[in-house]
Amino acid sequence: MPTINIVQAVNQALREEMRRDDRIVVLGEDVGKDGGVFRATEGLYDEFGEDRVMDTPLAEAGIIGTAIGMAIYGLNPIPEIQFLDFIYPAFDQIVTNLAKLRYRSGGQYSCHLVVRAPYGGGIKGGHYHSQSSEAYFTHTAGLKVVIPATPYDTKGLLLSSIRDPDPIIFLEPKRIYRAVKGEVPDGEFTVPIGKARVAREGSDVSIFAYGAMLHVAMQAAEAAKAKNGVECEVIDLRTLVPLDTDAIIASVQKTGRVVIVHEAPKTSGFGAEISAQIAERAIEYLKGPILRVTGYDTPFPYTLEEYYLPSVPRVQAAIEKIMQY
Amino acid sequence: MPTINIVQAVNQALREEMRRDDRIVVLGEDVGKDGGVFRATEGLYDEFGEDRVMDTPLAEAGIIGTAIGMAIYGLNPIPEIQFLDFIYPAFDQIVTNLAKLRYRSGGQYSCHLVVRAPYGGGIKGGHYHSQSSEAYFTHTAGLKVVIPATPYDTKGLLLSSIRDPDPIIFLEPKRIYRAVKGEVPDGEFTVPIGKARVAREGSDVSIFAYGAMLHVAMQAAEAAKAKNGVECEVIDLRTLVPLDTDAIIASVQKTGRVVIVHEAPKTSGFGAEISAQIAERAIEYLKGPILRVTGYDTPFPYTLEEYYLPSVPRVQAAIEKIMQY
Amino acid sequence: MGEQLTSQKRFKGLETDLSEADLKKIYRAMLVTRLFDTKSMNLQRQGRIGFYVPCSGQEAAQIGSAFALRPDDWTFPTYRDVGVAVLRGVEISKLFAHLMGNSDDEMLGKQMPSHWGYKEVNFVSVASPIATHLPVATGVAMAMKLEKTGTVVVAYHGDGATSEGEFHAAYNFAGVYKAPIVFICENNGWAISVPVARQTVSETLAAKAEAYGFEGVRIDGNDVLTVYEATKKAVEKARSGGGPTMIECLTYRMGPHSTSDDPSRYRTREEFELWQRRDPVERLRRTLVEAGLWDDSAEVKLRSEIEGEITRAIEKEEKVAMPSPRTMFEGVYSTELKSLSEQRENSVLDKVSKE
Amino acid sequence: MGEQLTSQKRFKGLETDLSEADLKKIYRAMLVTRLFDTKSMNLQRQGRIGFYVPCSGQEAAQIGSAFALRPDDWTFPTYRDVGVAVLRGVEISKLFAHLMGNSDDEMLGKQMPSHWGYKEVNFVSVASPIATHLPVATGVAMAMKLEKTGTVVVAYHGDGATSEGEFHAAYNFAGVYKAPIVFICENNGWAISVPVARQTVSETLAAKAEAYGFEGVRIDGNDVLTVYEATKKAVEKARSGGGPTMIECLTYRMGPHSTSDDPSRYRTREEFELWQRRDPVERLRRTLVEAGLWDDSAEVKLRSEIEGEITRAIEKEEKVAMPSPRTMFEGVYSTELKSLSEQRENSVLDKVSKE
Ligand SMILES: Cc1ncc(C[n+]2csc(CCOP(=O)(O)OP(=O)(O)O)c2C)c(N)n1
Ligand SMILES: Cc1ncc(C[n+]2csc(CCOP(=O)(O)OP(=O)(O)O)c2C)c(N)n1
Ligand SMILES: [Mg+2]
Ligand SMILES: [Mg+2]
Repeated sequence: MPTINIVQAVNQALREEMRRDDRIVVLGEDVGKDGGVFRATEGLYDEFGEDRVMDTPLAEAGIIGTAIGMAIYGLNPIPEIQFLDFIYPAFDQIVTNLAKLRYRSGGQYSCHLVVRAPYGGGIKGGHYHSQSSEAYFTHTAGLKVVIPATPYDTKGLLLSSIRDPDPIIFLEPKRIYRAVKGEVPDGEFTVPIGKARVAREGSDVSIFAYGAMLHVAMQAAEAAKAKNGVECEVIDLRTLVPLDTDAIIASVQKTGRVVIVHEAPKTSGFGAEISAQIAERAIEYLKGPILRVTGYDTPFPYTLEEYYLPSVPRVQAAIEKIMQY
Repeated sequence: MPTINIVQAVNQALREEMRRDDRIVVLGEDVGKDGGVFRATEGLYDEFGEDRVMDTPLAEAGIIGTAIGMAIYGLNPIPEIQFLDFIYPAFDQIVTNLAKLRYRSGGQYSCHLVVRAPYGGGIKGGHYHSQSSEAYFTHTAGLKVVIPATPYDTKGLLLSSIRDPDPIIFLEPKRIYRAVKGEVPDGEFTVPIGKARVAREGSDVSIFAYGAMLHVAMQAAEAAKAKNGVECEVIDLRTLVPLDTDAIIASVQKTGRVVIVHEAPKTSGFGAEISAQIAERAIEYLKGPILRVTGYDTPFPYTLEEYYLPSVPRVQAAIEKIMQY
Repeated sequence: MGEQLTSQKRFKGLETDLSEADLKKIYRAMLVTRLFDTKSMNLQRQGRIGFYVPCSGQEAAQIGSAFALRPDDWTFPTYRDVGVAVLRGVEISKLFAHLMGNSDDEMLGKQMPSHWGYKEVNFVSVASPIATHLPVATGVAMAMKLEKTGTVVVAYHGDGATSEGEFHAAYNFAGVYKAPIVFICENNGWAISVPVARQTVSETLAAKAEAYGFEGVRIDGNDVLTVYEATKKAVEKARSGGGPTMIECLTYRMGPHSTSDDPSRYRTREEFELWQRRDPVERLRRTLVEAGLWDDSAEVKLRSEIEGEITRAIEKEEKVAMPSPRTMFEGVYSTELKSLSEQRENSVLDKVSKE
Repeated sequence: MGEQLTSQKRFKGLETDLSEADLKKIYRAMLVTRLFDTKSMNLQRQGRIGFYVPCSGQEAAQIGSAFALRPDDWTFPTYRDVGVAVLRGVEISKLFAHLMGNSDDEMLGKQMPSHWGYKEVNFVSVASPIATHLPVATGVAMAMKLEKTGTVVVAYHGDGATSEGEFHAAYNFAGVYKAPIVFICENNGWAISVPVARQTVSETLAAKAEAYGFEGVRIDGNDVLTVYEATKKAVEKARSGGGPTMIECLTYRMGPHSTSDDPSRYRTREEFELWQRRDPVERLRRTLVEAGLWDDSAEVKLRSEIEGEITRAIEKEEKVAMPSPRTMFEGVYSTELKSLSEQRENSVLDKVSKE
């Protein structure tokens, strides 16, 4: 199998699916001629033309709003938001229309579309090119939220998302767009939405992570094993809504110790929901507090971003702490 | 002391503070001549004139964006968003500017302003006149989030908020705007931001609530006492950011049993953060799972709203459930 | 609709190519709308429905424009566009079912009253937040263009809506993509209590279209035939690839903003009376009478026919049960999420207590 | 700035009321900006700073407009408006401190490079999201009007920014409240890879101002004197209660969008060369030479002076330490929240590992 990176996996999924399904339209800022500022849509404009790969005006409410319109008319639009930090002008479209159209119309209308956006820190992007605002979307009933961590899952989950009848926020961890490589089959395959993946088996501590943090969690697990002989189980959540609570609870039942890792600020981050699910369903299995290793409750800083992002030592410290209970 | 309701408390706080501080400017849709669709700004236009009570064009991004500008120039603006459901066109202004201006400018600029908005269900407002989206704001570092539940706190917290140097999202539980009355002193007094209130003492179960749900929690506590002799402690959080974790933990240490009540959808609602704080800081005190009684993970329904909102029987059922552990 | 005829000025005092049947169809729709509106306000006052957004005074703008469309064209209404629904053929009983939020409601009781949507007649489900439907409407028009369907979209909005950022995005995308869309701006002078003069200092609202590279026209929105003609022209242009048009219809809402509003707080009696004299329904009636197409007995007959229909519709719908509490969990996603099934299964379906 | 002189046409080929000192001050600022820009691009290429947004080609629009202001007027720049900072008197070393994100940085290293802000010269802190500063700028102008300060705001934005909803809100509020604000639209033809023709089909960007009830003018944005005159006029109008003006400056960014961009993917060599011939710095230099105010030796001297300043500033700032990790927790609120103090106290301040 060819080895590719995450941005190539996105590109491959889009290209292959656009060949199969001519109702797919890609739209966004600089997605056409330029191929996207991260090159995720590279080559699509040349292959599919400007009707299917549209460089739009600079207005996210227009991008997502018109995509919703195309979707309810029967097309299969895939809007790109250049950085997740720029999605807020479209927040009203997302909360008001995208999430609610099916419900509010009594099922008469629905919007089948995938909003793609690179997210997260690690590229020295400061406040506005680093945000992880997945929690907002998970709190918006009607949306599904998908976040891959590997090239394989990126392609498989993106294909599933494109075929899913519900609106999906598909967040791509841009920090590892190129850094993480892996084997990805050419051609069609899907990864189901709503199923977590056991990225590493272990019996002592359960670490829940997604996106770029999955890899930090994996490194911390290896480090903890090397240093303390602790066996961490690392769960790659893959989709936050729907959340694979079965996988979470199964792991907690096994280990009794929990560390949750995400980049977003701590307060009301998605880690809180994971924690609350565990505290609701499996508290009797817990051997100690539920720990969260997250971004801090500040805007995302520039110079100090490497201290802001959860690091291997920070995750390790949490592992050591929970092992002491 | 005079007995007034919540919307009168808002009105009184605004009027008194505008008399004291002529830098205060109120702006929003229909806040002037009409006195606000809930009459919260009644009489202010006549008393202070159109320069200080501005009926704006219909654009929330303009309302909050220009308020930010006025604030950094030294005025003390109090924008009103007619219903919290309509704040999303201003979401970019809130996340990008309001929350981050101080931090991003290295402290050179700051925005001292209070965004007022009626929120929550219970007025048969359907999807778009009922939302409780406080969790979004609690996840946005740089904002404070204040939610009163009584006329006294409404006035006292609003005055504190107006004098606070940080940007504040002040959410008014519209369902009880008129239904809940209480004694409120004329003239100046404040209620500190960041301090919860023990609304009812009890030793068996801690119920954490805010806004209109405080009253549901209180009724459920009384009902539980009457039916099962259970003594619930009810904590009115009053401010979500900063959160009074000391009060939360103190109560949990006392009771060992937790029920959290809010109207917002469950997934990633603020209840998750409360739960996670407890699971992090006081898990050893818990006698059973942390339960949440919340709105469901659907858009806010119209005909069935009375089934959607946490009700006394729903809270009671949670109390009974947790008492069985 | 709008069947073409050869001659003009066939009726006394009337310049139109509409047939007698067309004119009567339009008048009927206007009268149905007016009577429905009056009745719905009363139902709300009587506590039989929870809320209502009246449209009296704006029937010409709504029905004149909608009459220029084909059934396969799409409409994006606001809460106020009852006339469009009526003209497009939505049964009155369905409208009441929605106002009551009962099990017959096409929205399944999920939305508050006046938030209609009828896919069968391409009348797309309303959201309360102002102007949010406009980018979506443009998107549908863009899709129609890509699919070369030859259909068009008509999107309705108020004067207040022109201030929102989503209006701007929608109009700009429509211009850039030359989307087959016609924007009908029902300028009724007020956004709740805010007059147009405080909404914008643009000379006209129609002038705003130029900022997006297409034509805006301002017309007498209380003259149904003028509205029809202007829309027909714009629709033809859109259909033949000429791109969008904005039509600013000068009109007036004769009632309150909604059943929650009291316009006497911000509008003068004189203003109301002035516009009452411009009542669009009465105006068409007079025109038809003058043209010899209508008389008092026809009027009496039509009114009682419509009133009968309305009464029967209400009677029917008031007997229909409310949706069962469990339906609240349905339809959030294409298939129910497990988390939501759990919430349903664990739910204590008791009503909230009233303070 | 902009001291008034009585006569015009005092210099050969030059219609201006600016003094020789003014002209030289403008030229110096333009040259400082150009050399700073060139150097910053190099620093990024060498890995000595992380990111940069170049402004070469747009100096005339930036500096000509800023020269029309008083120190107590406020400016709302974009990431690209280095020239405005330079003209307003920000020290070069401060600009480099920001690009390095070190402890000298006025932004305390919290923002990514090119996100300047200098309160001392009323140059308000930049955010990346396009057009979000515009409503804020209008709000400042509204406050100035309410406070009757006689000051004005100049807000800068690009051609792409005109598509955002926040542009719409800002312009509309400015019009409605007759706010003392001048919008300088630096139309450089491109929003990253998207040409203006795909941004809008409005005939000009200046035409958009009419939708908000105020004047928009399109000018040659590469002629610093034209920009100055147009801005002066607009500023005077704003100052005397005449409300807002939009000035569309036709210009060109001669470099990439940012150090992350490769314009050869979407722009032609010919286009670049055409605009290179219209280089605004070179153009003013030629004008000054023709007017007998400048010559090669003055040029050589000025260049080496500026280059020396730049070199010394970089040397100085490269020695300054980075802010300490603990500062990351500071300045979110007026006083630190307890929750954040706890986070700081419990923090393991180790760097993240690099994949
Ligand atoms: C985004 C948003 N902000 C505020 C409101 C509250 N609101 C409801 S209708 C209305 C006025 C709308 O005026 P206009 O667009 O002229 O339409 P009209 O009601 O006159 O038909 C306002 C402010 C809303 N529904 N949505
Ligand atoms: C809201 C938002 N969307 C997208 C971007 C990504 N982006 C950065 S600059 C830019 C183009 C801006 O073009 P223009 O306004 O013409 O300014 P210029 O860069 O040409 O000076 C885009 C799309 C952004 N910064 N903010
Ligand atoms: Mg109106
Ligand atoms: Mg540009």
